[in-house]
Amino acid sequence: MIRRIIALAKKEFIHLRNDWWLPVFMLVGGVMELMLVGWATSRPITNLPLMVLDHDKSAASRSIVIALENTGTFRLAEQVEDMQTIEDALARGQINAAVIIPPDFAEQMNSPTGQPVLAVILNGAESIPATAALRAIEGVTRDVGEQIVIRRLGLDPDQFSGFTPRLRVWFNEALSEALYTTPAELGLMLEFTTLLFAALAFSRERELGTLEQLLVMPFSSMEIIIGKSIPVIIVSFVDFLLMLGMVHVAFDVPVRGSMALLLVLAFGYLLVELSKGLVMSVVSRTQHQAFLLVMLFGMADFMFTGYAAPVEGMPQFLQYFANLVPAHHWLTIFRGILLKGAGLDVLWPHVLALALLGLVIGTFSLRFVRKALD
Amino acid sequence: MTTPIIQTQGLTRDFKKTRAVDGLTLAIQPGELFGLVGPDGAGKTTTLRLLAGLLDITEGGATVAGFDLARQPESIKPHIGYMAQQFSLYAELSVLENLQFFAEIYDVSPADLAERTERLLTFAGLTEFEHRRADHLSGGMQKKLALACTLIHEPEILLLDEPTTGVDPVSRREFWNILTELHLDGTTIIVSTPYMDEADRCSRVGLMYAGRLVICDTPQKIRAQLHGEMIELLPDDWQTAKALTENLPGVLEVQTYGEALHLLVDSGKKRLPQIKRALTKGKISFRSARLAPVRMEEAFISLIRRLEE
Amino acid sequence: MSWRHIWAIARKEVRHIVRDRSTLILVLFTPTALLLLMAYALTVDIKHVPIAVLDYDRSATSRAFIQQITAGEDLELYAQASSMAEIEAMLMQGEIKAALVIDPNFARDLLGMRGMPMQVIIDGTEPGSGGFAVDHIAWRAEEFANQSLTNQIQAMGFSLESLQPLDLRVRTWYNPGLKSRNDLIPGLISMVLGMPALSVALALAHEREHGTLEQLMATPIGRAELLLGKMIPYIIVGLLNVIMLPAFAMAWFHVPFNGNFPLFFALSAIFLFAMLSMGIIIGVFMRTQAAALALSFLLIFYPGFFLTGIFFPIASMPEAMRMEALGLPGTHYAIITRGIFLPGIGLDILWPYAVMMAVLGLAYTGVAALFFRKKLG
Amino acid sequence: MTTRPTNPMPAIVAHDLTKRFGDFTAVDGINFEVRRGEIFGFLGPNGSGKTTTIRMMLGLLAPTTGSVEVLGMTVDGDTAKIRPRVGYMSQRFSLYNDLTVLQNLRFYGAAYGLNNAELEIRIREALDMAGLEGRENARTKDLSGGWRQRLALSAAILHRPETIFLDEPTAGVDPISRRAFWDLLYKLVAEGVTVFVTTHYMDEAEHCHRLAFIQRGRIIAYGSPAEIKERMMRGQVLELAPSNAAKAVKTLRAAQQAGRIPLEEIELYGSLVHVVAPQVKKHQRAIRAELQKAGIHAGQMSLIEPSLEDVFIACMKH
Repeated sequence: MIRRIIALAKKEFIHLRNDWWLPVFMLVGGVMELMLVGWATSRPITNLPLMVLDHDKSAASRSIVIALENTGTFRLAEQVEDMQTIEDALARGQINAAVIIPPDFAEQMNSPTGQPVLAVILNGAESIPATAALRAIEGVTRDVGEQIVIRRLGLDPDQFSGFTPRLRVWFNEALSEALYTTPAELGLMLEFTTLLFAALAFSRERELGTLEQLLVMPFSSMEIIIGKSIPVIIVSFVDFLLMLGMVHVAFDVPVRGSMALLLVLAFGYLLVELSKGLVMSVVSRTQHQAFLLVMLFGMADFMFTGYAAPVEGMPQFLQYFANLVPAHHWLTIFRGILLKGAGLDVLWPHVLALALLGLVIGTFSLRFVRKALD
Repeated sequence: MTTPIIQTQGLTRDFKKTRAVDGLTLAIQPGELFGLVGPDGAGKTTTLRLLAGLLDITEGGATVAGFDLARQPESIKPHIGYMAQQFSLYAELSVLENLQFFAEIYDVSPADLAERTERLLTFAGLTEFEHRRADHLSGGMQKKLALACTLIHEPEILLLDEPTTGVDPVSRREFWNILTELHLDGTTIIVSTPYMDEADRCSRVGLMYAGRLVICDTPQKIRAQLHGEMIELLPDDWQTAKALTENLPGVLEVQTYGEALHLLVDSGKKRLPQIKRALTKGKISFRSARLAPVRMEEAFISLIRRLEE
Repeated sequence: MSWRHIWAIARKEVRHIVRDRSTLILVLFTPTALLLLMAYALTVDIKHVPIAVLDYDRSATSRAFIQQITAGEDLELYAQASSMAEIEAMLMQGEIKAALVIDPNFARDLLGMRGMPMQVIIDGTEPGSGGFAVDHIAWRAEEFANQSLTNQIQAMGFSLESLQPLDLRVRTWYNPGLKSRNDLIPGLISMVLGMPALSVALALAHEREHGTLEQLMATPIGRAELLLGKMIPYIIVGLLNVIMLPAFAMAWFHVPFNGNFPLFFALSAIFLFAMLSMGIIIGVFMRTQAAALALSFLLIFYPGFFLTGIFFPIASMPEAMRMEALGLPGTHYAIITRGIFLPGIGLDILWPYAVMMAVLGLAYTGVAALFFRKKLG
Repeated sequence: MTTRPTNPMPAIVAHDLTKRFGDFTAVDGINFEVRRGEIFGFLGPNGSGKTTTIRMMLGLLAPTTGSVEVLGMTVDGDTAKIRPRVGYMSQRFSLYNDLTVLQNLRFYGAAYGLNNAELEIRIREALDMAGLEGRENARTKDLSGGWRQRLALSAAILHRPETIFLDEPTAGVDPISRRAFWDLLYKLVAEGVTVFVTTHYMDEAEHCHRLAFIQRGRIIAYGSPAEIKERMMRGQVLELAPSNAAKAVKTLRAAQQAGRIPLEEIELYGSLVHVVAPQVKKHQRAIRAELQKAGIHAGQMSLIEPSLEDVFIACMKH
């Protein structure tokens, strides 16, 4: 039995070696995606083109503009003289924001009860940079405002602590988004790689017509399933380790918890996804269909992982449903071990859920695939 | 003598490691039914692909239908019909749709199309299946449809690469009837085949070996080149009879055919009595032993064996 | 170039798609399904963020403050903690995304106008929810400070506005309320319209795998005719999606469409041509369907997500990446979709992007035709 | 008829074997028996039910009614016991195209549980038989069609099965390999192996010990080639060597269509013509006269033995 399984696994590896582009593209694609995610999220949004229409042209108005530039979020595209230019530029999408300073800005600022106006126009057609621009402008006005308040009320600047909370970020002190996004992305890559390779296992032999020969050989269906799964497991796991090393080196992603626990649970999760992939593989008549199923199911899982958007914001029934998605528990476990240094004592509810789901999915898959093969 | 419709001069094609076609020089007259035979890997498929303009020529040259193969491969294409070895129709399209597709590619006018479609469908015996999808046809019907598709533009030259592989005898015979019709109408046909009885149906046969054209002649003349004659023996126990006759003098080869044995001997008249005597002496009973006609297959095998030596 | 040849290839391809029910459904509806999933996955409104509070002050003021921040749907008070250890445990478990720690002298400092000493701790592994909690608390804090300090300030002879001396008047054009769905969904349309490009790459590789390409090579059909003929059905499929996707976005997600639909349709056709050219290149170079699919991810989907400026502003990219982004039809198309959906701008502004896409499409088709030879081996 | 000692237990017994797919009956209550140590040919046109029958014998398809026994075991129950003892070569796809020759053989050997020493010896033999020495490391997809078939067969018999099922094993194989292949089958048969083979190629059917002709799911002829020829062939074949064969065919076909000569078939064989009809000798004079009229010299005429293919076609036409 072992010999036959090894023979089958060996054959699968030769396929992989011959079709080297598949694992290589998966790995290159994975690394590329992680790099892009890490890069795109590790740096704040900068360099947004900003237009300023300064009617005041005073020291105070200039200092506001300089403060805006100093945030790094903006790049001063132009100092303009009329509204028309701003309107045009906004319509063309050339700028993300424009600041208009009224003629009495300095005057109002210096009067003890005055309220200087700062008008901002945001380009809502690009909400992500517009939001970043708004945050930056609010930050600057808050600082300026505080200084005015201190001065006007005659407070002690040394004692004044401000009306905003002090922020502390746990598990990710530098609030590096890469630290948060790359592990999440990596956790998902494990899912996609496993699903994709598993989905290929049978659909490919079926399309090429060799499945029939395999079935008349003295393999039991269990042997076929194991033999076909071994390379998927090895490739996916190696892929996972390589990417883990990559994000550690490139983005300083730590493994704060137990490495052994992480590997064991990653392996367990991989088996769950493998079971799903094999079901997709036997229901597909062609590789094309198998791929599209992976795309659709993978995307649906992505919704419930809480990576892109928190599950708490979803309607109640979807939140319950999220608990039935293995990827949801896996991502919590993965990030917990990596960033929080959590152990089994903390993660046990998710581990238990994953184990139960795995048991149900695995049993179903095994029954289903065996039936399909017999 | 007319000008050849296909003329190759030292035609050579190399793949990475191997020379598939090696200095092929061949002239084919219009209207010939030319059979290309040879062992597997001899270069038959490569030759046909070269003539269809599907491969670059490494060395040498050729003209097909008056065009230079290296310089004007696209000008040749309207004049030829090419049928690849593997199934190459559109499986999802119906019989009619496949025909219509190729007609449009070959710029057959719609007026001609209707008339030709009807004729070809009758010709190929596919009229009642015209709306069936190509992948729901039997193997033989698929081959006939593929042939009909290559005929839709009435090409002067047909290049057919093992067109009857995997086709049952009835369909095969029908297929050859179609080819015979075309041949009688003056179409030039080059057909490669692994089946020697098909080679027998050609007006001329070229035998390829290791990329080279070794023999090119009429089937009768090739058969005549066989050294030796054939004795057909029907023993009661072929295994012992085989063991015995194999070692007799003058017996070049013994081939089993079910319960019968075919013995290739240097001279039939001389060996037949000797063999009968030897069998009687060896107490091996047999129902009959007689001289039988040499078939193309034997001629071919004997030739190749000689080449291999 | 013969239109009859192109038409023959195109019609065959349409039949190919239409005959296989599952392929037809997948080709037609996968873009919409992906748009739905991605739009949900990427733009769920953050609500009900669970937080814990550790109140060292235990004053009426601090209790009022806690009351105020947890009112509404945004934050949810998960627990009142009594020690930092408890908070730590809850953050570790992932039960809360943020915690508010109110300093012992909170009420005293506030009334003394020295500030509001408090601290927000967020889970750095969930910066989305955490950041939202911080912003929400800061906003409520300012409000709360204004209310509680009203009397004192007025007594000092200042108006209420004096506490917020800079009047920031923000107007958001084209997308009031800055709803991310309104611009992300038009952006995502450019992403999901990459699916027809994948299909055409697979269709070409399929024809090679199954031997029908050899047959076509032996016919007088021109290379450009063959490639264009293969593209047309997927342009049609794509254009059907160009109608379905905005309709779906408007009906399901209530995204406004302020521009001119015929213009959108026409420019989408140019975009599809450019995308399909990329698909054709993949199909020309790759010998098997699986290889074509893998390369499509690398050349179409990943860059489509990260480099076309849908999520990450092109202005913030380094020079090299910005150049690469310019080579992607999706970059230009994302500008067009958002421009037509929201500001409703016209061709007078969008023409350079349209020209750019057309140039890219022609260039890619040229490359494909250059490398696609009617030869085997 | 045969003096060889035969194993009394048949290798394969099909009993009222029937398979329906919806309304379509692919195999319609067939009965046959394959003796141990014989080559049994299963012939029929495309779509007659050959492949369906093989699939039922291998346990890939369950019969609708009836049963089949292979090596004394009912196929329904213990396929796991049967499979190691049989070999199967499917019509087209029994090899992995991206694997090399050696890799394919190794996989087959290991799948059937051969140990390494054994495997190496068998692989050498197989390569020798297939004439693939020196090409061990060639990708299977780069081999020509004939070579692929040879390799597939070598792989199917690598584990020395007691019964082998070959589904059109020599389609597209050149005559030399075909001969080598049959030599090998005879060697195996001499060792007691049973061979069940489907083929289209009638020349090959002559190699079989016994045959069954199947048409539309039913067996229409069953017996040794000689028996079948005797029983089924109604026509005789006359070979002509006329001065202009092409014109002779046209002339004779015209005469046949006009009803002047009752010939069943007129075939062109290069420069020869074959005509088929019952008691064809009777028409010799009419043929000669008809050709004379068209200015063709009829040349030598001789009665030749009908091939099994002629018989097969005659059978199918009824």
